[in-house]
Amino acid sequence: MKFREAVRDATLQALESDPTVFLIGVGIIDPRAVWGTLTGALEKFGPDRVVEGPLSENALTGMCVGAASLGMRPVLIHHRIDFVLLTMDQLVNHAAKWRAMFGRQQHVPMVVRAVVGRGWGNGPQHTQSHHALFSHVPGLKAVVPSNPRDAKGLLIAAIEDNDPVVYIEHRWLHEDEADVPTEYFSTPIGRAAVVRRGGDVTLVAAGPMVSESLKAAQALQNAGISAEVIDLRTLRPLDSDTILTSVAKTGRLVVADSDWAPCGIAGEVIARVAEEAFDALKARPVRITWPDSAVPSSQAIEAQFYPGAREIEMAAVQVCEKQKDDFVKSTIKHFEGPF
Amino acid sequence: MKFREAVRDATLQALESDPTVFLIGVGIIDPRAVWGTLTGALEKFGPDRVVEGPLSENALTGMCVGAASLGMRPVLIHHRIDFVLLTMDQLVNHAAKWRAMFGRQQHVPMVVRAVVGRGWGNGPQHTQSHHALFSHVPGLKAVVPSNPRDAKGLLIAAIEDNDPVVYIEHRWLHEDEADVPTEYFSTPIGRAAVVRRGGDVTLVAAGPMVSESLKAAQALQNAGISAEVIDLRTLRPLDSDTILTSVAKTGRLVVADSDWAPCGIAGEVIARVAEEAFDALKARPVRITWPDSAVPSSQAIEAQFYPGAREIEMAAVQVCEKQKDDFVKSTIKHFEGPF
Amino acid sequence: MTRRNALSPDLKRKLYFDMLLVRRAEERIQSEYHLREMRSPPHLYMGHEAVAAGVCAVLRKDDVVFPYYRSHGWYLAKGGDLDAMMAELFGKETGCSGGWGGSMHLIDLAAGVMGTSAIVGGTISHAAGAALSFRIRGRDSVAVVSFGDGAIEEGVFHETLNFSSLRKLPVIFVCENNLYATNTHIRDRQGRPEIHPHAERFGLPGVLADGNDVVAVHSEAAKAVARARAGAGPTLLEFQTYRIFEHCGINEDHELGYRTLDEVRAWKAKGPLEQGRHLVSEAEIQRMEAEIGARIDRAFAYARSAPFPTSLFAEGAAR
Amino acid sequence: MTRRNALSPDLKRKLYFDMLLVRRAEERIQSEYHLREMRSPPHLYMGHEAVAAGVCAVLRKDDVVFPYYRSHGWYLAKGGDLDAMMAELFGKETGCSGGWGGSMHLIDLAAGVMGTSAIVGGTISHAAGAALSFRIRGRDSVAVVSFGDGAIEEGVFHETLNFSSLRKLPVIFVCENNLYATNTHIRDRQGRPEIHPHAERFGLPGVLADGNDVVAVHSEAAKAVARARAGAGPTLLEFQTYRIFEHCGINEDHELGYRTLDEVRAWKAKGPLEQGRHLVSEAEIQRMEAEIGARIDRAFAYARSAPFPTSLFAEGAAR
Ligand SMILES: Cc1ncc(C[n+]2csc(CCOP(=O)(O)OP(=O)(O)O)c2C)c(N)n1
Ligand SMILES: Cc1ncc(C[n+]2csc(CCOP(=O)(O)OP(=O)(O)O)c2C)c(N)n1
Ligand SMILES: [Mg+2]
Ligand SMILES: [Mg+2]
Repeated sequence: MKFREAVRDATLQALESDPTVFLIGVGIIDPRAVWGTLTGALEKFGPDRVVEGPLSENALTGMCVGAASLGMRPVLIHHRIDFVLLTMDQLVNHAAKWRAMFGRQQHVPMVVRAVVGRGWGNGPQHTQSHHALFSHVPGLKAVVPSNPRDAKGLLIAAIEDNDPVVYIEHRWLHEDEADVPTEYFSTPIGRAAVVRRGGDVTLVAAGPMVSESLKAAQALQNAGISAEVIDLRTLRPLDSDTILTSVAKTGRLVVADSDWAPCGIAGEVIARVAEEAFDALKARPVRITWPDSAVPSSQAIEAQFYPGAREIEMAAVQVCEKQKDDFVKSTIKHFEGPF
Repeated sequence: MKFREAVRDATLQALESDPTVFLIGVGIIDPRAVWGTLTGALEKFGPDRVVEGPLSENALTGMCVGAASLGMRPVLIHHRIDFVLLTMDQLVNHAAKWRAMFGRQQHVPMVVRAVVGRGWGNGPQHTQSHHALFSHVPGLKAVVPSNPRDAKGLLIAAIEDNDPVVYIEHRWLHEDEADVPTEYFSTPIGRAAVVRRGGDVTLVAAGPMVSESLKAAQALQNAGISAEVIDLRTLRPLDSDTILTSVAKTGRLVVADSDWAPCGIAGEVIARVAEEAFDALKARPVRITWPDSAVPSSQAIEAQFYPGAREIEMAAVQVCEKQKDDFVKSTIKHFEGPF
Repeated sequence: MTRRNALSPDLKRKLYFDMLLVRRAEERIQSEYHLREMRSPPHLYMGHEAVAAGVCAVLRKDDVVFPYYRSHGWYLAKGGDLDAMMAELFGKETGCSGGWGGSMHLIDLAAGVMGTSAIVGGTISHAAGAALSFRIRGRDSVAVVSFGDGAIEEGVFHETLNFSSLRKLPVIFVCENNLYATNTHIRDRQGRPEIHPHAERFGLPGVLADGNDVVAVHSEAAKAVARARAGAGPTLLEFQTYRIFEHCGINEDHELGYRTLDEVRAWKAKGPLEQGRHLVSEAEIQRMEAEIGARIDRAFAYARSAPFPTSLFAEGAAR
Repeated sequence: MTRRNALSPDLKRKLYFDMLLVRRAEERIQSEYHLREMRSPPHLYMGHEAVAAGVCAVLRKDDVVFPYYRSHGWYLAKGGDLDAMMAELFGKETGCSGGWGGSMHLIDLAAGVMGTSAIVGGTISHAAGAALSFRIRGRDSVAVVSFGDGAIEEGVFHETLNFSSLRKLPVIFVCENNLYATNTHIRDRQGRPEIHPHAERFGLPGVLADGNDVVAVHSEAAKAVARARAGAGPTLLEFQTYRIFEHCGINEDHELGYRTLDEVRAWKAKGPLEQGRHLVSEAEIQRMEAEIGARIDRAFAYARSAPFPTSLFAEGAAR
């Protein structure tokens, strides 16, 4: 099943199994059905549960807060996460506060499903990630699936969760294919996954950087370095235990994030490890993140923007000094990336 | 001069010296004049340069982007930084992108001056800091004055800067008093200040946590620990050099931040040090931040919310193991805080 | 429908009682605030009482209200618990929000008082969402949101009116136009300082009425609620009223100079209790004063003796 | 003022030429897009040409326009450099935005084309800010912003109208109502699907005109600009027009089913070039086609041969 089909699968099954679930968003009844992730939803569940919204993201978000505070489970869909910036007041000042501010009598079980764009000159305003912003705020949860199975399981978990959850979906992954259980299931929020075992270095990533990390781990193996790869899956609450356990074993850490570095999730992972597993660290931890720049439109420089497997691999080799010489032999041949 | 008088001083001098500077915001012509920080501005410069805005923060922010892109230097004033969340689309998708997105032909010299509330049961929606959100985004700058002198110098620097700058003003500091030059001067953006010299541990802080760190340093001295205190002053771009130089000397790091930990500025400081000065670190770095919670209204539990000098002191002692025993003697007597 | 002469004696008593309860409760807050036991910023409702009392009198228990931060009147008129409200102002564990919200964040789910926001316009869209949930669930409840004349300057007001009209949602928008946002007059903020005309070009009715005349408020609210319940869609009600004391706090404020003492006096003269005086007899007022006084005494005693919340972390905060 | 018969021959030629230039340039983009050299999402203006041409014909060089992402027409009609525009679509260093923006982010400061946004409604408030800056500096320039029928659903549209009316700012709001937002019809998005009535209750004039009749557009724009320049304040102009090709991309899209081929054909029949045909002679059109063809050939050759930007970091990105 493809990633986008898994999103659809989760959506239709949630609508099917729980009458309080409804979809709302700008352009969700478009015949293109949000890259096919909603195909058939309108026909099956009708305009009361597949609610086309005007171009009023802020009000739609507040409506979800209101509906959720009366027991509904809205799923608010954005074609780009950049548009969520119009709704930060409702997400951060309202949805995130509702449970605490009223002495835990209220809760807001809503999902904001937002797509991250990339490629074909989408430019500075249609390619941001912003998962760090949501990870900062108590009262919000944030998940980032890296594969079709989690795309389904995490979306169902987000819909079942009683707190507001931001579900960050990388369009880049839409065509990825994998086995996905056809039945209704959920992937627990707040738990990272060790997706590859290794003993020399821990590679931590989320979303699209997971497959890059796995590619890097493969290349590292050729260089005689055994890398463990952790898929965070949830950014808030962050699963420190899984990370700390791994670093306790490897003593080395490389964190790859498809976002800017300052106050980002990669820095958060490093800070936690430095604070809580300092003695286990054998080498400096390293971040692989975006350059500190907007995403350019031109294909010529966009190619220089996104780091990938090679940058992760090179960083891992550097923190595993002992193998550095092997590395030069084993990987220099295919290291011709921009930086 | 008091902190709030220094803000006023900077504002009036900037209006005086540069005809492209104007003020805009909700309730800025209120007789209370934003806690006296604008007293006399309207009378002196009139309604075209002291522009009362309707309750339309998003539009006001976009108007500042438009005016700035035509060469004006708007200063947008918010009584609470919580309201800035209504303007994130204009700040992050527009102001922060304008220079890069048009090949550096455009720039947006605007200032967002936002006040952080605290105390008297202001509650979850009137007490947030959010400086981490602005520190995350390339194209924005963020400054946080900790004293009257910087309140003036950084505000003038922000107004003179050619990029959008978020000026974060802690109301808690409004009554603080210190000598401030009466002439027009600016404090460079992007440079931290070493406000106390010491050799055993580096205490990094910003805004209201600077005085707490200085108090802690005083108490640590009695415990035989010599603490160096760094006032970040600018959160973006962060002055790594000053921090790294200090940690290279002390080998120990405690970062205090009046904000939540995840993806916050304290974690960013620790991540940079861990990445760039790992070998210099003699002990685990420590964050002193807010609990992972909304700010409660009730005075009974609000008192448990804000960490201060004692928490910083205790953390510093912990990272300076050798002195731990002295510590117990020297500080246990006045350590009766909530945590 | 409820033309003045058609009001039942019970309804007349209820309308007056609810206004008087708010007035006396806030007067007590005023007189005891200096004791520094109530430590949250109070936005007094005094002067607006007829709006909450008149609207809530036509609502059912299963209808929900989304008051704004100036919420004491709505909380009480919709049937919120007075003891829990005072305990909240005192920051106590038994407060209606467990001490976490304070005066700006009252809630009483049993009474249909939904959470209030300190962000201007913050709950306008929440009410439309509640109305949408009634639609999806096939219920005939209605949602009511109150907000000031400043809130309509926030884009979300217009976004929400549009969607509510498009979907004919059972929601009623109640604007309490007291002429000022904090201390700035509406004519310094709005190109055309009238609220109700905003409804019409979204395709919903906009109504203007004297917000200090509880009978007029009740009558317009009754029409709007009937319309919403019948599935005919939302209504925008503009009620002209006036805030007697400072925007936030317990004092008079004409000395600030943004409004004159004469203006305040003129509005006080046509205040809701003054205009509503005809609804009840002298003897009834005596009885009401006695009952209300006793309730308020009890509520303050309750609030004073109630325990403070003990731990931030017990409430779920993580270290 | 410009009643139809009052248009000078030069003006008639200019209006038609500007529309034809946009049409032909976009047809070339269409025919060469498959070569995958232009890698940014094009929102074709074809069908809307009369709006940009008619409005820009009344503007001075020192007036500024804030087009939305469907900006090719505005960029060219206001005098933007065609070579730099094509180089931008090709992602080249000599593009009008240095290759950083692409089709959605054109700019030509010399011509008064301010930066465009890919966020719906993103520059509506920018134009008001520009107008405010003219006011503060005592200039008599005007600011014009264009946006679609969907943009008026964003709160910022209403916030900006209110402030602009309050301050009588020299700004003109041009709504290009093409009935659809992406593929959703206006009647599925708005409670009362008309744009111009939104102006009146903020206290500014709202005008409706045929956006495919360049003479009508020019005449309404002239009145609005004269009004703004005279200090009498803003105007909202609603121009009814129609997008001929898909929302984003180069193809027809009736097969998606959200609109019919008949609807598209009917609108094409009353398209801006068809309606404007009377403005010029056959011979003039021949001369124009020749000149325009040559310009476009040159622009594409220029764009093709221009260098790519070489380094992300040269442009100031930090590692
Ligand atoms: C979004 C936002 N902007 C500004 C404020 C600060 N503020 C609090 S109340 C208020 C005035 C609101 O006036 P109005 O809506 O007329 O209600 P009133 O207080 O007059 O009843 C303002 C500006 C806020 N709380 N939220
Ligand atoms: C704030 C925001 N929401 C949603 C989108 C996605 N989007 C891009 S164009 C568009 C439709 C806009 O329609 P309209 O304003 O009528 O302009 P048109 O494209 O029809 O000319 C949408 C929804 C966006 N870019 N920005
Ligand atoms: Mg008011
Ligand atoms: Mg349209």
